[in-house]
Amino acid sequence: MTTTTNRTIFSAENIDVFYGTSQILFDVSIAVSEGQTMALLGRNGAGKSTTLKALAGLAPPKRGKTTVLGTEMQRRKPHVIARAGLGYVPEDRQVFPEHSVEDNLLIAEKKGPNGEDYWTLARIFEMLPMLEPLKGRMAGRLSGGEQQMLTIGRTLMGNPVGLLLDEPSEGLAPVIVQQIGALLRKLRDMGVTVLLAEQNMHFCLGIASHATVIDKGEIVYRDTIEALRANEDVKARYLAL
Amino acid sequence: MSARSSLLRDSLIAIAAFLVLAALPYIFPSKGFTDFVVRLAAFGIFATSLNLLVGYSGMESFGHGLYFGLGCYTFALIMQNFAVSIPVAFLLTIFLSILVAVVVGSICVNLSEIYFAFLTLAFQMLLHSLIIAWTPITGGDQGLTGGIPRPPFLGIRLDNYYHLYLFSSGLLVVCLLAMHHIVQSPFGYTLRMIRDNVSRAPFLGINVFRVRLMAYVIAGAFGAVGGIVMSLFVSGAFPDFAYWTISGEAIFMIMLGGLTVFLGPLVGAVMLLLLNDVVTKLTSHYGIVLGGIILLFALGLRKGVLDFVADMWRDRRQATLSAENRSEVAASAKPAVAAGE
Amino acid sequence: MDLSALGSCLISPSCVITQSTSGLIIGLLLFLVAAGVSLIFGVLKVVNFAHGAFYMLGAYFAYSAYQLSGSYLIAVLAGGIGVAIFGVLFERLLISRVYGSPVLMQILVCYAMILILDDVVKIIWGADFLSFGMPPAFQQLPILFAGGVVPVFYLFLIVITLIIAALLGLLITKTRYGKIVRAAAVNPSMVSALGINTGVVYASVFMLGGLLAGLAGGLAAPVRSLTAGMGTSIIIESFIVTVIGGMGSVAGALVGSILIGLVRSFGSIGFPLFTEGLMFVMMAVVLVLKPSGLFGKEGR
Amino acid sequence: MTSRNRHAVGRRSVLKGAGAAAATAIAGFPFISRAQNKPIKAGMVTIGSGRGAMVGSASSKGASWEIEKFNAAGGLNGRPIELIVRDSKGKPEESARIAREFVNSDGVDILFDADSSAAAFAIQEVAKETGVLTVHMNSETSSLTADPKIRSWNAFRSARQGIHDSIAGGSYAAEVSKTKGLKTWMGCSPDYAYGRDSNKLFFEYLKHFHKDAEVIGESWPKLFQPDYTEQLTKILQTKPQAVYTCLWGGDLTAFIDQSNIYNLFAQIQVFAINIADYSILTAVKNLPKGIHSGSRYLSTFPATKENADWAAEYRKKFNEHPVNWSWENASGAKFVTEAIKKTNSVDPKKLAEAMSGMTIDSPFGVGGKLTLRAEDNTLVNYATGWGETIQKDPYVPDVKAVDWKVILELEHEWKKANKYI
Amino acid sequence: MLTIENLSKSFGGVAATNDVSLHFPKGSLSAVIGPNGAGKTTFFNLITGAFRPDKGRILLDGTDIAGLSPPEIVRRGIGRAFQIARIFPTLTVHDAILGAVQAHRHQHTVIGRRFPLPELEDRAAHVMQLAGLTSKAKIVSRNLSHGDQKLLDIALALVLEPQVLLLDEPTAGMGPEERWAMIDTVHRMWELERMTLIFIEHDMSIVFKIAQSVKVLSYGRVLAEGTPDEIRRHPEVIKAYLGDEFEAAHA
Repeated sequence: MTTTTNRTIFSAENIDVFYGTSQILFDVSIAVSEGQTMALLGRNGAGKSTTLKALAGLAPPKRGKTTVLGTEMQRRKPHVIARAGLGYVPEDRQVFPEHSVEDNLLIAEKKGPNGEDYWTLARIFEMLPMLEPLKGRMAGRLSGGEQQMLTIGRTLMGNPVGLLLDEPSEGLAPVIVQQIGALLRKLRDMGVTVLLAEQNMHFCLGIASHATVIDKGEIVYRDTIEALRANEDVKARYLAL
Repeated sequence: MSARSSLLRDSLIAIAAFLVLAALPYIFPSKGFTDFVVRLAAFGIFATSLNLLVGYSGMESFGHGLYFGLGCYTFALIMQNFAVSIPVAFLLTIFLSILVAVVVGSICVNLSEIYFAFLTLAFQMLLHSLIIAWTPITGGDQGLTGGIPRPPFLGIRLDNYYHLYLFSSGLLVVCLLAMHHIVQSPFGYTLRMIRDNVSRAPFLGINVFRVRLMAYVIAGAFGAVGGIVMSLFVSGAFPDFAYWTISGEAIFMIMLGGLTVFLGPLVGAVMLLLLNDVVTKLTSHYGIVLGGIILLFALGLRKGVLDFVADMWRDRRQATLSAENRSEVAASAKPAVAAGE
Repeated sequence: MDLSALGSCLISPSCVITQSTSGLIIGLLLFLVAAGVSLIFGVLKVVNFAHGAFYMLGAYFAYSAYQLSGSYLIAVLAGGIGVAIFGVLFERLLISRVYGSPVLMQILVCYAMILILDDVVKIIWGADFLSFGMPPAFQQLPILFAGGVVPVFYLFLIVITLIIAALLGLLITKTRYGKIVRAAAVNPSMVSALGINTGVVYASVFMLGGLLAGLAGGLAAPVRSLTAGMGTSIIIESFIVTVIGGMGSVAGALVGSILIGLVRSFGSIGFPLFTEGLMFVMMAVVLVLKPSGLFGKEGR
Repeated sequence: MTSRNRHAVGRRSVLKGAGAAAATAIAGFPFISRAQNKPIKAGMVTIGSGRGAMVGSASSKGASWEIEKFNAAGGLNGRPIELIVRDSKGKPEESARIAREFVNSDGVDILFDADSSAAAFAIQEVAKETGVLTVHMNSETSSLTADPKIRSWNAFRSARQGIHDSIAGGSYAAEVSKTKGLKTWMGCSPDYAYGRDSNKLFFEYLKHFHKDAEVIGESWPKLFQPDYTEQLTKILQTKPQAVYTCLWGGDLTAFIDQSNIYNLFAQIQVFAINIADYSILTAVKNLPKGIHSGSRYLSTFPATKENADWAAEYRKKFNEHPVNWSWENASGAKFVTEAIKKTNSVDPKKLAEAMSGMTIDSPFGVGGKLTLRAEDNTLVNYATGWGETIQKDPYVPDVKAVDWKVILELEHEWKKANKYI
Repeated sequence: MLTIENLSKSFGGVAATNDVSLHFPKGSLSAVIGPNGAGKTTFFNLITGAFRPDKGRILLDGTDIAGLSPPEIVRRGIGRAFQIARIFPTLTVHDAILGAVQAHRHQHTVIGRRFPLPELEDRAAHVMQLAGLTSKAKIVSRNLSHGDQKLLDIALALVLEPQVLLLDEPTAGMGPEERWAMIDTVHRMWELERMTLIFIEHDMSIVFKIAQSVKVLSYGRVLAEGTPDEIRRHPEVIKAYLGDEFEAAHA
């Protein structure tokens, strides 16, 4: 099982995020500790993606702070945050379509913030064996599921200490979603710290230990995922499942 | 739709504007002023016509100078070589410009962004090469010299500077009125739709090619009017009027003045012409001063002057609108009824 | 038009050799400038109208370095490195402030830069044209080859520009830097999220473009007269080249440049009064047949 | 210094070189600037930026120095001439605009056109319309004054003229051809009005004087073309015995530099009308020996003390060699100041009347005299000749002067042939 | 009535649509499902003329429309909305819909009059009402919420009074609540206007809830078609697309 300590790997504290003049996040706080897989659940437009983007530096908060390994990051550019150890996997995959699978991975190659160099091309292919025979293929020619695997692998190449995953199951056929689930379980078992944004609570059930529910830009619920599963009221009000 | 002006209101404004322009020389009795307004008419019509493409249709033409040059040369050549009246030469010039625009437009308008820009530029430079090479007709690089004859018509004597001033101001006002009417017509809104989302328009039954071609031809015809005014001002025609720099100047006028507001290009024309005249007068380091001022505008505002003003106003209005809408929705929100399971 | 002259040239080996080398030399120098234009457009989507002014600066930097050092090598390096630094400054201080603005706003900034640089050159180096002078090493008689005439200096230029082109090709396709640059062209925010500083990537692309243009200016200086405004004609040709080759494609820029060089050199025999027009005709034909250029990717 | 002088200096203090010189010319003599004596205003339209910037720099120096002398001698009853220089950026329409602005807004008394030939025609229209006294100081295009439809009573030319140069060049080239046995010729001139006219007329008069000459090819580089390789290789392919070119300025230096690496000058006799000008002679690093050139401006031709002194003083004053534009503009300004002195007025009609047919003492004339010919308001009797280059000063040691009688005779026939008379 | 016969289209040698034959009766409501890359969107693109088919026929009421341009096909009565809402960002909801109405009524190249043409306002109002956008008429489209943008996209297609309406993932990117609201709206439109409605959807609960008939595409071919119940049990569909877990979850 996972080794969860109380050490916070990354966090957001009381952040407000705006797109233009409209406020998307209201006083959002979330902290993920070492080895933990946290699900961030909510409906579409609830603010899940924005929370992840704020943590990754792609949607800088107007107020509040974000941290990675205790260092404040709210004013930092995305690449600084990535180098501090926070890896981001976007929801719409965003592979580099005209680069080969191998090049997609190599571009992202870097050591972790403390010199971690666990993830190599070989280890990625070991974990994602379906990618190895495709390594010379242009990423744009991969299927949606393969692309999703590739983006996760690509982010891992940067040896992050924490991982932000934005709806990895979105838009994929059920069979592929099952494969993604298996991959995430594997990562969890390796002790990777993950914040997983999802609409689909069922998908998170076997993966995440804790759940945070966001609605209309505000955090409305925090507990273990098992507790959430049992809480029909929260599910009905905020997840409507 | 209170914000939308009617043709009647526009016409009244136009008449008022013309009367003011007609009276101005009595207040500023300087030929320098009338000269300025005549040039402003040429560039104002030209830049606004380009903005029909750039601002309203999303077609960034780098080669609009083709029509300025064509208008200028055609009009001057007709007046020099045939004993026709000015209105006849005017109409013939517009007619020829339309013909050329139909041909060139048919080839260009289907191309996407940057390629459209460069192909239009190529056609303009072809005209320029032609003007330079076809010396016996065009005078080559010397330009058309010897002056343009100006037989009086309808009591208008264009060899008189005040008459030329009135004529140019009148054309400016009429052309702006006509172009404003066009952008406010159903056709004008079709242009906006194509500009906003060219891939959606065909699925609404819009023949994008045809609409774009119409816009291109209309802009070309008005561009030629700008050229005609310029040929009357310099009493000739020069290859520079068909060179890429003339398109560049129109683009800079649009960018300085603003492309989402109808009068933006005119304001930009005033700015660029004034800057040019003042800077040329004050310093021999024209480039540094003008370049510096342009940089200040481009980096300071990052949009045209009128765009800047309009955006501030628009943002505020939309913010209120969406706020109102949000509270409306919130008030009428029913508990979520899940239709499934 | 003189098609018979063109025909008799094409069957004479001496004429073909002479005109081909002249076409190559025009084309390859042009390539150094056009490659930068294409690269900058490909990665930053900026139509860098100021690139001709970069080339001019390269020539002037080289001129001054040659005056001081007497070494052509130092002069060319000074041109390249000087403009590379200038390119970075231009990107960081000016162009980076209009990323995300309409293309035309960026062009406005470039245009302002051209105005300023032409004036600055006039102030520093004077209004008169300057002549660099042929470095002594190249003051030799041209080589005769199958009746064709090939100047030693041009042979040198052809070789050196081809080497630069090859290095550039390797840099873009084979190195990690090149892969990052190409990735940043497609999806800069993703590149940034992977821990790569896109600001540095952008600045480096301007540096590379500046280096190439500066080298071109320095290399060409012995055979071109230096005046303020000398960048204008080369920028127009560079745009023709990039459009023909496909905006953003370095390989396309190479093919396009050589094509333009050959059109010019053989065109001056067949169409002496319309060589300029010929380039625009070629550009129009390519755009009509293949709107994205020879090596361009089909845009939607 | 009086307040008005400060004003005058302040407004134009940014003008470089010539402008500054003109300003000091006024400011240097405060005692003559009486308040009731407004300065005479002269507006100069010229090219101050881009590739033509050197035109403005040399032209304004030539004219301003002459004006300075006039002002130093007391001006017109104490009224100095104030020279205002503005940059047309090489655009004819801008030239026309500035000329109109000079007349309409600045109220200049005299218009100096030191712009390109194309601009000269545009300015000529302004001259006709406004009736201001105008001197074209740079345009060499013959029709500007030869064509009665274009000519105007109030506009003069103080520059050399294409037809004169072509006749001179043709007769000289014919002489050389006869001695060296040159039969096959080629032209390589810039593809614009001046280049085409000059090329055509040169060969016309070459054949006139030497019936065996044959033109076997032509190549037309663009104005300001950076690279002449394609033209050079074409010349090498065509293999003529001699080449005529009327390239000028930076284009000519690039052409010479590029010709050098093809070793062109060793194989072919080159007749380049515009080399013998210090701007070229001093700029080209490896000037080949034995190029035939027309005289543009040389301190050794005419070989008089006046001319040599003028050049030496000019160098001292501006720290650079005088060029063709320098003497043309100095002459233009001199004619105007002489006319002002003579008529004691700045009335354009009186001035024009005085200038028409006027002869002045000048270091640049044959026998020390220059004349503005009355019949067409253009300059004649200026020193013109041809010679062969050597690699260092005096660059063209032996200039053969061309006889003006021959020039004028053939010019007359040319005018008739063109139905100008 | 829409009938597809042997429709094929390849890109660079890869068949995106491979010999597809399908029939959609007049007034029917069908879903097209299939794994990513199955060729669903390509199939729509072929029907609407965005791509030209390599081979095959597309019969609308018996007339072959294959190879016609999108505007021509639209004018024959096939309307379409997109997976990612394609709207006109700077126009207000009202102006965009009115613009679509004037295009539909062949008034879009009128220059002599002013926008908006009063005689078209009724139709625009009706469509806004139908799509539930009336209260948002004056909002500039780019300021709309994601769901409203998708509604506007569908409304633009509705303007055309289509006989056949193609909706590409009308609920993509929506939360469950929004999803069902959207499906309600779509269903209501279908009931009111009685066009032939074909939609692509990933959410099987929606598909099985409202579709009369389901077509399953896989690797460009028709894998299966039938009623929701038939498809749910179809062994090949389960293997290729739905997966075992689906059956378990929906058992």
